[in-house]
Amino acid sequence: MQLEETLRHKRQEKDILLMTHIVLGYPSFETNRKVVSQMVENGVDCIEMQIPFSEPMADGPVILKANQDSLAFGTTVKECMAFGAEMAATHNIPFLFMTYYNIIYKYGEERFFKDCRAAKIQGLIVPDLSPEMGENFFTLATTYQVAPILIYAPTSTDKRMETLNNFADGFIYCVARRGVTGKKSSFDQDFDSYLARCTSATSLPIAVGFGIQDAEDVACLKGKADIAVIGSQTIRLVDEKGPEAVGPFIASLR
Amino acid sequence: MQLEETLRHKRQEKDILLMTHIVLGYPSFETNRKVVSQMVENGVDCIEMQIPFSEPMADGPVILKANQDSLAFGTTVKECMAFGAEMAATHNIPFLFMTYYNIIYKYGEERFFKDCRAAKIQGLIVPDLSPEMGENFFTLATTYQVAPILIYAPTSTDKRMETLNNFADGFIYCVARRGVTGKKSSFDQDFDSYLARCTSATSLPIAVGFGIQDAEDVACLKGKADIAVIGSQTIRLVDEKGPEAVGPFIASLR
Amino acid sequence: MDTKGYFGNWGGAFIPEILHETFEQLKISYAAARKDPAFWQEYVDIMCSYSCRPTPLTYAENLTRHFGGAKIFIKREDLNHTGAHKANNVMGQGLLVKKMGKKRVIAETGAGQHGVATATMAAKFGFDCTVYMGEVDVKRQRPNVFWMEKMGATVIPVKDGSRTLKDAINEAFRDWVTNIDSTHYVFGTACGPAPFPEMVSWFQSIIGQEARKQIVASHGKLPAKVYACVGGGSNAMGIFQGFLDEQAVELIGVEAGGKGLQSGLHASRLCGTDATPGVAQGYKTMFLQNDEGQMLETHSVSAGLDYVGVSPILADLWEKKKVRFESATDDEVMETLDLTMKMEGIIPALESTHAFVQAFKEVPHLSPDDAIIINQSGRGDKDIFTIAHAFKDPSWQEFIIERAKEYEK
Amino acid sequence: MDTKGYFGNWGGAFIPEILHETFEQLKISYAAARKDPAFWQEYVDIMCSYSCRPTPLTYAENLTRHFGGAKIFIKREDLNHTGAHKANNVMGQGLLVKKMGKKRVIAETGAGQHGVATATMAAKFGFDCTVYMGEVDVKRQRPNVFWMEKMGATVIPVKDGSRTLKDAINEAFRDWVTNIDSTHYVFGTACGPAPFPEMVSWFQSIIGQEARKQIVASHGKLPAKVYACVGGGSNAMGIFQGFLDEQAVELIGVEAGGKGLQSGLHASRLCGTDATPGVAQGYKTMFLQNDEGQMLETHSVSAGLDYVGVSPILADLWEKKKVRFESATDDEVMETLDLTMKMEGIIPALESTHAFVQAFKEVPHLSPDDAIIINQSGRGDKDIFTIAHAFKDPSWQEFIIERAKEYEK
Ligand SMILES: Cc1ncc(COP(=O)(O)O)c(C=O)c1O
Ligand SMILES: Cc1ncc(COP(=O)(O)O)c(C=O)c1O
Repeated sequence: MQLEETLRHKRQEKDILLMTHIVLGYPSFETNRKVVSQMVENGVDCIEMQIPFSEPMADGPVILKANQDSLAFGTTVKECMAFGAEMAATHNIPFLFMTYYNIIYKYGEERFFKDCRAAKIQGLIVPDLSPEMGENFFTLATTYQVAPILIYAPTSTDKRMETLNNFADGFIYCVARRGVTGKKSSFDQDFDSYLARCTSATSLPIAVGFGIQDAEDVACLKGKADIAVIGSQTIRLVDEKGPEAVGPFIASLR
Repeated sequence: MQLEETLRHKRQEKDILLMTHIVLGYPSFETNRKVVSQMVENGVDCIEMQIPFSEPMADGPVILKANQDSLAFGTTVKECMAFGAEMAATHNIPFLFMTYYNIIYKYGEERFFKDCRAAKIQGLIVPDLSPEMGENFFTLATTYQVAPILIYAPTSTDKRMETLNNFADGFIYCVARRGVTGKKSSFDQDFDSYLARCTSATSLPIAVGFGIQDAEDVACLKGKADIAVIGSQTIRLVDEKGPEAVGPFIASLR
Repeated sequence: MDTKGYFGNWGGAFIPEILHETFEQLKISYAAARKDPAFWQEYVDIMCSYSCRPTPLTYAENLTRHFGGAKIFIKREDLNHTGAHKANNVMGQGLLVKKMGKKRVIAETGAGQHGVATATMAAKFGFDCTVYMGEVDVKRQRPNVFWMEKMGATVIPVKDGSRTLKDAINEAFRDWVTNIDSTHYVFGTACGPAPFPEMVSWFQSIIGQEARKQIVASHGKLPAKVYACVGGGSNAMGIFQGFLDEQAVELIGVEAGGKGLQSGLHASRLCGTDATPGVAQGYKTMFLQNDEGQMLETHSVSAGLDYVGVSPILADLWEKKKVRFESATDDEVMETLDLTMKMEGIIPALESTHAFVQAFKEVPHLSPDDAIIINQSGRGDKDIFTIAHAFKDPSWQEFIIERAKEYEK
Repeated sequence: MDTKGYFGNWGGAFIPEILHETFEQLKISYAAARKDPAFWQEYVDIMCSYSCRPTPLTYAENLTRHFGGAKIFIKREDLNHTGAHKANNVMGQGLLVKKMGKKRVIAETGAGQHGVATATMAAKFGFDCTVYMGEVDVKRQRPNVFWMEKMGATVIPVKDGSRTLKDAINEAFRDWVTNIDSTHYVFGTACGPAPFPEMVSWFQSIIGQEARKQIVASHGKLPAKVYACVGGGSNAMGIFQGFLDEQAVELIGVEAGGKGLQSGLHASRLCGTDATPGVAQGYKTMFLQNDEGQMLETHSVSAGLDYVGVSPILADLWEKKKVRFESATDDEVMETLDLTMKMEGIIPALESTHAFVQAFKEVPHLSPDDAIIINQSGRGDKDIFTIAHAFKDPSWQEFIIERAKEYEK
């Protein structure tokens, strides 16, 4: 409940919120630290931190490579947990973990939730875990008050959205289009009616992600969604121009 | 009849006759000419001249290569016929042609016999033509009085020898062993009993060929056969030491 | 399979939400097909007229004499069109795709056999086809790549991760989530999210159905033991299903022992102690992974067994002790391949040879009244580059060098 | 075959006297086998359990639609163990050798298919095995050489003459006359001295027997036309024998047109005008030879059709106009191979593809009520070096170059 409230609160002050994404340990925790600062300073409202996994099935080439490089540098889940705690303690916005289910499963589900709770992580995005597969997970989420964020896709039926809504908390992550992260999306009429379906299927805030890359994209979402999610684009930016480029980029978005 | 008579006649003067073998056009007709002279001067009693064929199925590596090289130099059947005529006119011993059936078949059987007759060629050895396959051939042989020389092999039954004897003329060519031309034979007890079978199956003179390479081999045949056939050995000699080496070699054999 | 796609503690469907509907539809189509005897008949008919089912059960008289134990029978999946049991699965899924009205198929491939089979099926059914293949596998199985392309498929070398089968699977999923509407993902083995493990096993069960009838006809009774190699587990599931209900028939799955179970360079999930439960590639099974859940690199001389996971159905049978698991090392495989070629004139695929290794270890101890079946999942021709290389054949090396000279000109 | 081994004006047995007895014994054994229904049954049984007979008759739906004429059926000899119809002949002769009590077999081979088949049969029956293969063919079919050796055979590259099939045959005869007592020469096609042409055709007739039953079952009546490629003629004789007594079924043999019938670079004996009657390699037929009777060099992209002579039985059927002969050029073959792979997911051997070429030229002009059969004598996998080369596949070339670098180290 805490995450939803925080976001609703912020939303009253802004016509759209920004959520960004980083891959932990890529290119280093040191850079992650700088990037997060730049983001927070330039008005990002929420950050999802991806714990790298060797098999990031739902991610596109940019994030995939970041996952692999981070692991090659030796990043561990424990370090990620500690880094998450540090960020949550340092910056006054909600932090989430994004990762694949095996990371949590191997860490131990309950231990993972306990540690997230302790680290003040407010939500979890696990793209390969549905309510059906995650019974225990969703129970623990309630117990430990870490929001399980669920995903709507353009292929989700109304009925499916309803089901998901019953398990979701914090906000609903609406995937803008088919495909993996990192490619441009187009916000056409189909998209609008999809978003309308999303909105009417939940009372939670609506985030839209996948392929949002610039101010124009963000502008498109104003009035239709609560949160715009910038994913691969900042990773690309850091790769090409270093962490300092992130601040101005974020500032330009809204 | 003529060939048989000539050989019988010579045989009365010598304890064994020598027959030698050359491949026409190999290494050249000029060399053939020299080799034949050397052979005749040193007491060879009969010469088989092989008209080269591209598929000499029953010949070993030495003669096979000679066939192929001769053809590669452009040797034609017509040239061979002319050379045969020249030899028969020059030297006072019987000359035979040895070749595969296709050469005769393509030349035209009757024409071939006619030309052999005119060239004073006294016999023909065609290793891939049996009486069963050569009805016309054997009729023509009688008509044109060119002796069809047939082959006995260690695998021939008594009955088979009898059959062959009915078609053979001139002499019987007894193959000393299994295999193709050019390899050493051993003249053991089996060989003796084989030769005894050959002798009792025909009244024609008996030639023994395949693997006869030196005076020792020839000596072994004395008293058991009428003719010793020296095949690949002289070709090897010419290849290695030139035509001049042939005379002394022949002289040393008997 | 329970309603959630589990077999005991294993399986499930851990998939991105975007695939949810696709899986719902797939489950419906599969259930309908499974209920409809006409579908199975159509499947059998096409396998008889396009491939050469029933594949023979060959009595290996010389090997039997050599080992002096039970009679050795070999189930000849190598005689299938495209040379492996993979044909069964792809033709079955092809029929299903036709019924679902999709026009494009994608596939992952390790050894390349499943890729070739899928490309072949796509040509036959008129589907567009894209095959994902780890870059390492592209290199070791180039001839298969060539044939896939010639059959009209697009082969995409995957350069991520360990650049082998598991990475090809990830990449195929990435394609699928992008092109769900038009595309069916022809999963190549009895792994992946439900209903794939069960569905693939169902199509492969034709092996066991035939083998059971054939062994009774030839030998007069059921076999004592049945051996199959286990990569993902589809050929093993295929033949095991013919005998699962028989207590008296022992089923043995043979995994890739690589350089040895102690070496860390292998792909043994169910035998050995290196694997632990995990969830990846859409399903839960025993994975070769580190303590944090990151998948490890695996090793096998045979690309088709070189995989981190294993069929959840086999994991369940393993846990319930209904199937025994063993492993064969690369060296054992080469030696056994040599023996089998020389004694029977049969060339098993390197994958299949793993099953032969374990069978040959055990057969001398069995009674001559008994019989065993080895499932020869594929033929070794496809492996010529690997096999000739492993045998260090000098004229092969010369030949390759000479060919290369022609191309370098 | 008459008592002298002739078929009309063709055939006979032109053999060195040393082989006379061996041939007498062979003729007796063959006659006995032919009279004995149990022998044929044993032969069929082994072909069913070791190879996968009956091989399917595949309906090529896509190609049929593409050409819009008669229904195209493909007889799938490619699915035989070892990948070609050659398996039929060798297993038959193997059984005969067993009955004759000999312990060693020799064979000639062109494409290598017959060599692989013989090596396989020898492994299965426990015979020693030596295979003669022209040096040129060794080069173009190295994978087959590798497998023969692995199966325990000795492969001897023949360096005489044109270093192709005919020279391998001569060399095999040379071995035979040396080792007659222990050795049987497993002739690979329906050529050579009697009784080989008839005996090989008899074993291959299993193709036609099956095909006739299968086409009637699938199509309801006999086919309008039957196509087969013709090297020595064994696969053609095999399928033709199923239909020879039917006036209404036209039989078409397709020879290697190489670079074109006018180019001199081909292997067309019965179509075209370059061949003349002759006697070589133990039999009388139409040979590609010069006026003096010296055999010419032949050319074909497919090693298995690259031969100077042709079955005397086919020469007779040609003379009697019971079989029509056509040719296909190398270029046509590559184009048709491409089409067939893409449309049906089937890879015919280069040899077999010749039959496809001619069939595709004629099928559009036939009625959709009719059917044709193409005999797919073998699979194209074995030809990868030739096919990848002919298609100038750049990644194949790169792959070979890279491999070579490893070996040059
Ligand atoms: C011939 C062969 N056998 C076995 C396998 C392993 O797969 P599975 O365990 O699914 O049968 C493969 C995989 O490519 C294969 O090609
Ligand atoms: C696949 C295939 N088809 C055809 C042939 C030609 O032989 P035949 O004309 O005897 O069938 C060969 C010979 O090697 C072959 O390998």
